[in-house]
Amino acid sequence: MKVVYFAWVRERIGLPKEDIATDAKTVAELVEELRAREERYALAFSDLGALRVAVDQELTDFDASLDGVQEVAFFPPMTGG
Amino acid sequence: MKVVYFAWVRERIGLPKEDIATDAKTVAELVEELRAREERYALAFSDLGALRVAVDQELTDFDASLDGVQEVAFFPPMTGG
Amino acid sequence: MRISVQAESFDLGEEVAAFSKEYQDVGAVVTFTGIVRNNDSGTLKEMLIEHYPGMTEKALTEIAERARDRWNLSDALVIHRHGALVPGEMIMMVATSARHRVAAFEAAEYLMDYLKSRAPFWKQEITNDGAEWVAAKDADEDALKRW
Amino acid sequence: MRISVQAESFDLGEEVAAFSKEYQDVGAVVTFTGIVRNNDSGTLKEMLIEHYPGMTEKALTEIAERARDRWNLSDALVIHRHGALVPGEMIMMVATSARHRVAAFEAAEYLMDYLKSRAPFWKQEITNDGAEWVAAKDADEDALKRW
Repeated sequence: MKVVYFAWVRERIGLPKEDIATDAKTVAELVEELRAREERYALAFSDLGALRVAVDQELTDFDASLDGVQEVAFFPPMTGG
Repeated sequence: MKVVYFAWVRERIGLPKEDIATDAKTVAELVEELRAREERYALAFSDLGALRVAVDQELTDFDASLDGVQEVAFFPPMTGG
Repeated sequence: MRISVQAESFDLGEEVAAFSKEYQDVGAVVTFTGIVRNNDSGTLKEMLIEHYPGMTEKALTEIAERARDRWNLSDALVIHRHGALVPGEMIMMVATSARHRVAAFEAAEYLMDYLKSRAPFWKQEITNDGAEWVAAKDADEDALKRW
Repeated sequence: MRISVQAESFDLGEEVAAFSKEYQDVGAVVTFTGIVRNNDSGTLKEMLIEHYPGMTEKALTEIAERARDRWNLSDALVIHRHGALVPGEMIMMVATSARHRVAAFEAAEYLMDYLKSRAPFWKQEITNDGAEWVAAKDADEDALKRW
């Protein structure tokens, strides 16, 4: 599964994207796996309220299923316009 | 006093402006004088609710004073934009 | 602040470009352009716009100054044509610039709402059936209550 | 309907002129332009705009389609830049055209409100003190409740 990061999430984790092999069934489970990896992940995912997630380029919630999903993205609230 | 007419008020009265010597103290008194003149004036001023008035180029009410006024304008509700 | 009452057409692109050229503490520019729309049966030949020379300029200036003061605008522009126009032609435009988007939007809507019912213009539609004065809409008068 | 996500600058005047060229049953055109505004102390050197290629275009298209359907727009345009911009530069614009002014205004405000909080862009401000991510505002999230 391709996992991508933007803005300060990208900066904290230290890379813009990576391929991750996971059995996580939901975004929340994937977040738990990432948090357990290393301090920089734990830091990036320390406050889910400050994060947004997109699954296959659609905004969704942390309880979204990862069934058949190819790309998950984590980022702060958007500031367009 | 200069009296000017616009849109269908001008059409009904048949002229765009005229000089009128009057002792009317208010717009309403001037309207009464005009109505008494001729049928075309009576027709133009038959429904004051469908008319607007400006005194010296400022929108006002029919009870406005004519003291020191140089120009009175009668017209239908405006349709700008 | 520029107010223009004119018979000539205007170039929206050029006006917008000129209006947006000088930035000082501006984050948002809003423009509105009014266009002669054909009637539902497509029979409109011409729209004649009559106005009250002298009062028109005064009324537009007052409306624009009130908008500028209320929303702390950096600038405002009003162009309104009079005379004979055909469907598709631009009748008028307003532009507002401000620090933030809400101020620029609200000020432009305020300008439009007041232009509709408080600037001395009258429209007449010419079709094969003759000429008819456009009646003021209650909705346009009601729109002023918002402000 | 045109959606463009681009690094290059755009010419507001030309875009507006092109957008307003084809009139079919249009009485009102509204445009909004967002400009890089300096901070209060005037120390902003650059604004860096990051985005999510692929998702950005999808999100903008969805937002514009929803606006078009809801207000029965004749047309809509969204241009949004990414990359490094300096104060005074135009970041983005939207344009809407409709039969009546209220629809054109509301649709443009809807586009802006959704662009602010639902299109995957992130802004970073560069000053001599370093780089700082622009935080999303509660007011921008609240603005969506209107719709």
